[in-house]
Amino acid sequence: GLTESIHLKLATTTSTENSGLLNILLPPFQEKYNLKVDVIAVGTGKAIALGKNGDVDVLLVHDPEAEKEFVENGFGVNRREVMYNDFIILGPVNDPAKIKGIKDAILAFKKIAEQKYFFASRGDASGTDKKEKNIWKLAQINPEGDWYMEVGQGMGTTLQIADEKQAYVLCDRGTFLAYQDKIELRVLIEGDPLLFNPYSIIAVNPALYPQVKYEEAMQLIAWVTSITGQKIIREYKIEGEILFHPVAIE
Amino acid sequence: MSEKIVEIKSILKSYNKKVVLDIDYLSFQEGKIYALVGPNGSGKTTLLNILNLLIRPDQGKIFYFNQEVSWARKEQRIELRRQMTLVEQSPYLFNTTVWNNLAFGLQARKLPYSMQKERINRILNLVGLSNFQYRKVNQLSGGEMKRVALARALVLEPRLLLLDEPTASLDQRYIDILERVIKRVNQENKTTVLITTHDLSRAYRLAQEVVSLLEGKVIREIPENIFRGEMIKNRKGNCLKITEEVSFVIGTEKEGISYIYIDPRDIILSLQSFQSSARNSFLGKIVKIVEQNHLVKLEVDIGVLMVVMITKESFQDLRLNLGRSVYLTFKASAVKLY
Amino acid sequence: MSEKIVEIKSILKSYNKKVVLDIDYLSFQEGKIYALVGPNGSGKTTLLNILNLLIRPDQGKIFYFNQEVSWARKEQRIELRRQMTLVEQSPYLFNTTVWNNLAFGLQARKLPYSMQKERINRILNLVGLSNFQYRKVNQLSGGEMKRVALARALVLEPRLLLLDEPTASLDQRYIDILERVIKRVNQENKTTVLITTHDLSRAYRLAQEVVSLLEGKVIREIPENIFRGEMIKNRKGNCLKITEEVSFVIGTEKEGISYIYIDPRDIILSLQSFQSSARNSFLGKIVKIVEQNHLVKLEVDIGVLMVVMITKESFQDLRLNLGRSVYLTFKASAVKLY
Amino acid sequence: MDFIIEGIFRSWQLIFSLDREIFSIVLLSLRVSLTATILASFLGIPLGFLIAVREYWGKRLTIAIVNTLLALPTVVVGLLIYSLISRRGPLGVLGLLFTPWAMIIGQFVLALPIIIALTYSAVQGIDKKVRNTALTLGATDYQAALTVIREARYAVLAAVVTGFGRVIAEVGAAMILGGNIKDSTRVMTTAIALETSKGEFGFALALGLILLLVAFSVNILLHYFQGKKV
Amino acid sequence: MDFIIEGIFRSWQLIFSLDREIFSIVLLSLRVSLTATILASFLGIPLGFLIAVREYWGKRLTIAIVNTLLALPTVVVGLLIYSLISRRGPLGVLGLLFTPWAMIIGQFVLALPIIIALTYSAVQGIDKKVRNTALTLGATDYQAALTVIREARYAVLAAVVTGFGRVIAEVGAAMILGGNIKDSTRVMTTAIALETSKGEFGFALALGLILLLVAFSVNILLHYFQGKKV
Ligand SMILES: Nc1ncnc2c1ncn2[C@@H]1O[C@H](COP(=O)(O)OP(=O)(O)OP(=O)(O)O)[C@@H](O)[C@H]1O
Ligand SMILES: Nc1ncnc2c1ncn2[C@@H]1O[C@H](COP(=O)(O)OP(=O)(O)OP(=O)(O)O)[C@@H](O)[C@H]1O
Ligand SMILES: [Mg+2]
Ligand SMILES: [Mg+2]
Repeated sequence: GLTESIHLKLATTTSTENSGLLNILLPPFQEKYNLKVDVIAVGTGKAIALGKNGDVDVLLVHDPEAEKEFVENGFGVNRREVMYNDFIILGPVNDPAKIKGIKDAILAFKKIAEQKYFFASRGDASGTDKKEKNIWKLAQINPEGDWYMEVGQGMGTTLQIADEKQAYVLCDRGTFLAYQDKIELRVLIEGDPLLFNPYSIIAVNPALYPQVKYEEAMQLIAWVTSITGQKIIREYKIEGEILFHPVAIE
Repeated sequence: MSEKIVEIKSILKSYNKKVVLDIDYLSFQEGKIYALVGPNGSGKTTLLNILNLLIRPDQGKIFYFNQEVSWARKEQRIELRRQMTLVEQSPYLFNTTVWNNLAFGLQARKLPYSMQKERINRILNLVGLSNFQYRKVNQLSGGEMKRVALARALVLEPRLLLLDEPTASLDQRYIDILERVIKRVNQENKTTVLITTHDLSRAYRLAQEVVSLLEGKVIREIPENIFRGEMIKNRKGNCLKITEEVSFVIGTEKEGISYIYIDPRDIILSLQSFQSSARNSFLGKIVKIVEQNHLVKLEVDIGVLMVVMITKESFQDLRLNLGRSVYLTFKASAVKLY
Repeated sequence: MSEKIVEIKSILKSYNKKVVLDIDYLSFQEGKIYALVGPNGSGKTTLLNILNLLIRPDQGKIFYFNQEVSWARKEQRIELRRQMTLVEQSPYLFNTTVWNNLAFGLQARKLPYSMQKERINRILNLVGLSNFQYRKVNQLSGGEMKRVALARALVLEPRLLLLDEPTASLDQRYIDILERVIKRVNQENKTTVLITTHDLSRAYRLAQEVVSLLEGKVIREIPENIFRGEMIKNRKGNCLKITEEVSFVIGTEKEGISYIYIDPRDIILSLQSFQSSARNSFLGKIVKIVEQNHLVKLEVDIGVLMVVMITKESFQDLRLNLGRSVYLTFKASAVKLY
Repeated sequence: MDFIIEGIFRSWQLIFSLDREIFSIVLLSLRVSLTATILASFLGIPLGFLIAVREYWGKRLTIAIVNTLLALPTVVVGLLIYSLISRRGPLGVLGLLFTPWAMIIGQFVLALPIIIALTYSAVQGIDKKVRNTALTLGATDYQAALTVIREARYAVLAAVVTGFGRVIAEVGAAMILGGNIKDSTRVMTTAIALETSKGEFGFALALGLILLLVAFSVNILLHYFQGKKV
Repeated sequence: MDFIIEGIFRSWQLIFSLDREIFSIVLLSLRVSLTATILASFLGIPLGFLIAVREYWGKRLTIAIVNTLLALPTVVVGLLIYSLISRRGPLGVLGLLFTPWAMIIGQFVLALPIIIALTYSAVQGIDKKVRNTALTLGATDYQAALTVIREARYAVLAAVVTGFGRVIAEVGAAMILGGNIKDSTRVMTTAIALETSKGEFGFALALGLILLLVAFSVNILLHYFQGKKV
């Protein structure tokens, strides 16, 4: 049974886990290889730290820069891009900064900052947070002041705070879909390629930690980047909306 | 005429369905000293607690100054309690200094500090604890603790002083002092004092009236010569066997273990044995002689210690003295069952 | 010859730098009954606690059965403690049933249950608590609690029984029973008994030897006639003022408040006043007469109560009796300072 | 292991550099948790006392419920209060959410059952005689209650200290109700959670050590005052 | 407000549908927290007792430290133990991380100071006489200690119940050390945290209610046994 099978530890981000994708993607894999994947959902930073310490076998995260550093420093091997989803910019219904319809995320950020409308930032060094900081950088703005709220929490709570304070916020689509009936914020900006959110899978380096289940990790990598795996990702929908776009096979 | 300070009517108190106090009527007059006597478990402490309004009786009424105590009115209770003080049998001392213990009741009454200080110093001096005022109470000897508890009550100068075995664990000197103090507050402040004790001679020496309890009931007789024994039948008739050597012929029929008492005044003391209708007669030796309010109390050893009360005159007439052999004679009907 | 069960040598115990016990040498022989007397705070409880090895003295040695107690060896202490039992002045009862309280020590000694049961039942019967075996101890009267504590000690049948004021709050009947039980275990099991009390007549009646403490020191004299008073100088010389009316001429010089005592045997009792070198002479009235081991103890009221001890012969020669007026005469040197 | 050493090292660094941000976080933590504890004590000590001394129908049930509430998860408290004070909740107009007061309310709710339960047990342990003695000496019910609590002071203090420990260490309610907003509602525990989720374990530990240091100081102060007042 | 009603409704649904997953989560929660509490009691009660009855240099400091540890944040405990049992840590070879035992260790550490501190305060409140009486009656030191604890049983029980409440409600250590792995280390609080982060407030509350129900049952059971044994 399940108990005797090998457990493979996958560290991933809370938003990935919360999207529900893994509940569809992993069971066929587990069945096929008679493996059990233990999903440990934490912040991106912590997921990478767990990888560095050899406490997990494989990572599924979305922070390209940190990922590259992780691999370059020899902690991880065989990084493969799996999929991307997209970020969206949400704001109050009345959209005081008048950004609705703008295609350009940088411009939108500039407008918000100029008028000092409330903006909720996760501020937790997560993939989403890093993306947001990157956009500010591109806009050549150093966001500071009362209007810029660094909440230091997960996406869900950040959405709630943004809703409560009627603030603008950068959000991944998955979390927004889960929260959309609980908040009054609207999607104001989407589709800018800058807002794409790429996910990669990386095996922890077995040369560093002989105990890691490298072979099984490689099997998982193979699975999620396989035709079947990519098909499952493509077909996964929440409330009729596609969430992830597979990119492993061009 | 002195007024009744407290009256109780038809009081009944049970624990676990066992009646421990059952008093039809009892009153205490202002300015008198009462002794409350009775064997262990006879309900003395329960009565004091009821008088102090700490325990509510299951039935019955209590009147203070002719006014009925209403259990609904908390303020009345506090008001009344502030006019009396109870010193418990094994008193609890607050875990702080001697001084703070004495100040407690005065602070509750919001007395100005200077007055507190004066009263406390006076009373500490009286009970010989002047040097102990800042001592923590858990660093005192047993008798010292008892004195702190007494001082804590006396400092309040109550109208009614309820003392539950105040002399236990006091040394002779402080027993004397306590008795003198009680007499003084009684005379000077007209304080009514109700004191429980197992020392009957003390009760008689100190008190103007003795109230005696037995198994929760007030008994008019002074409960000396209480014996417990087994009812047997022998050639003399119904007997109560007290020890192997001593048994009393008794008028009533009853089985098993019983309590009886013999009023010390019902016993005839004679130098010679005499023939009479009285069924009980014992030879004994006088071992103790105490003067008591114009009577003389003798303790005679007849195998058990028996108390006999005679007048001073007959004491002198009979030229009795310590060690003298005497006969004690009493009728079977003088042996009363409870 | 009976053996020494315990000896103590050069014991010193202080609290807050005040010496409360300072005993050069004291020994107790197996199979004897001792009374430990002394005023409040004289160190009786402290001594009992030291004998029970609960308190470690600051200095000095304790020998049980000629073997020194080593404070380092816990097992020895437990072993010794299991051969004795201390009943404290106000004993603590475990918050459970009477039965469990009695079973505690037996369980600690791992006695088989049937034996526990038999012993407990016997002793409960003895102290009149048979019906109370499953009663929670917090539902008992003061005297009943005391009896539970005594029963809890007696049930262990120790070789050494240390009783700290066991009779306080017992009624007369149970005092008698307790005294009889003490005498019996003493005779039957050769139990050594050490009992503290403030009732000197009881001490003499019960004990074969009386040890007297004052301010932590063993004094050979029987501490009756202890008075506390203020030293004054008047026309008679150095005096100790006891009350407004009574003061004693005294041989020594000292200032302030002092304790003195007068040995009851140093007092001359006479029917007439006589001229002599003795500086103290008082007229008083006999209020109490008690026979005591071939002596007679009289209490004479001279403004304070004074105890006089005379032989039975002189008691009869002088034809003394209750109420008789007598003169008490004693020398200034008989008034001894502590 | 290495980040433990890093944590110790960084905590010293933070303390000695008198980092302004850390300082204000510590101050907010203390303000929130002390306020919540004090308020909970004011309500919880009398309640615990009353449950202990009053005999009433349902007493055992009350005790079982209070004991159950010791197991109240912080997140649940956070959610419940959130539902009350969120903009859409019945108390939304007060605008309490994401303010220190919201955190105080949450921590108050967390501390309350602890203080009630432990005060109950403290007062329970005190002999009935204490109260009777006070009454006998003429105390009002209120004075008698104070006396009992004074006699049980060490145990009542333990109740308060336990409640304080609970709330200054809790993160769930502070996170949901305060929002961990930088420069506004970030307290030590939410900062620790944030650093942990970032993978900054060393820094998180450093903050944890500072929190313990703060708790230690509070305890020492309490000890000191307690020693003074007796 | 609406999700409170949803929560109540869904908790009933979950209970009556006997959802297997919920059931196993509840069971794991109980297993972990009860084990941790029992182990912490075995160590903490004797320690609390010893601190109370022994006089030694540094006693006040010990007490202050134990009181301080009441404020140990769960996340900090999680991190510290993580650093020991992580692969890179000194105990890495045991492979404890992300197992129920890791959570037990974390909760043990959390419960320990509570049980020590409250046992200390319970034993402290018991008169010195209790121990002396036991010794006088021939008890060994161990028997005397048991007697003291038996006399302080209600307060010691309160210590254990408070410790249990603390750990069954905690999430930080369970999250870091257990990893909230489905079917393996997911306990009620980590499930609540997960549902909360998903925005499933109603479901989170439902789990919270079930947790309280479980705690209530444990308390009732305890009460029952306590009543039996006296
Ligand atoms: N823990 C303590 N700290 C300081 N002083 C103490 C302590 N215990 C006892 N004392 C003092 O030591 C002296 C002797 O006390 P002890 O209890 O032995 O007296 P005692 O003879 O038993 O008196 P009593 O007849 O009142 O019981 C007393 O003056 C008392 O105040
Ligand atoms: N809380 C209680 N529950 C049950 N029975 C009780 C309770 N308190 C007292 N009793 C019983 O009531 C009776 C009277 O007790 P009380 O304390 O009034 O006696 P007492 O005359 O003061 O005796 P003592 O001389 O021993 O102090 C006793 O038999 C006692 O066992
Ligand atoms: Mg009584
Ligand atoms: Mg004593």
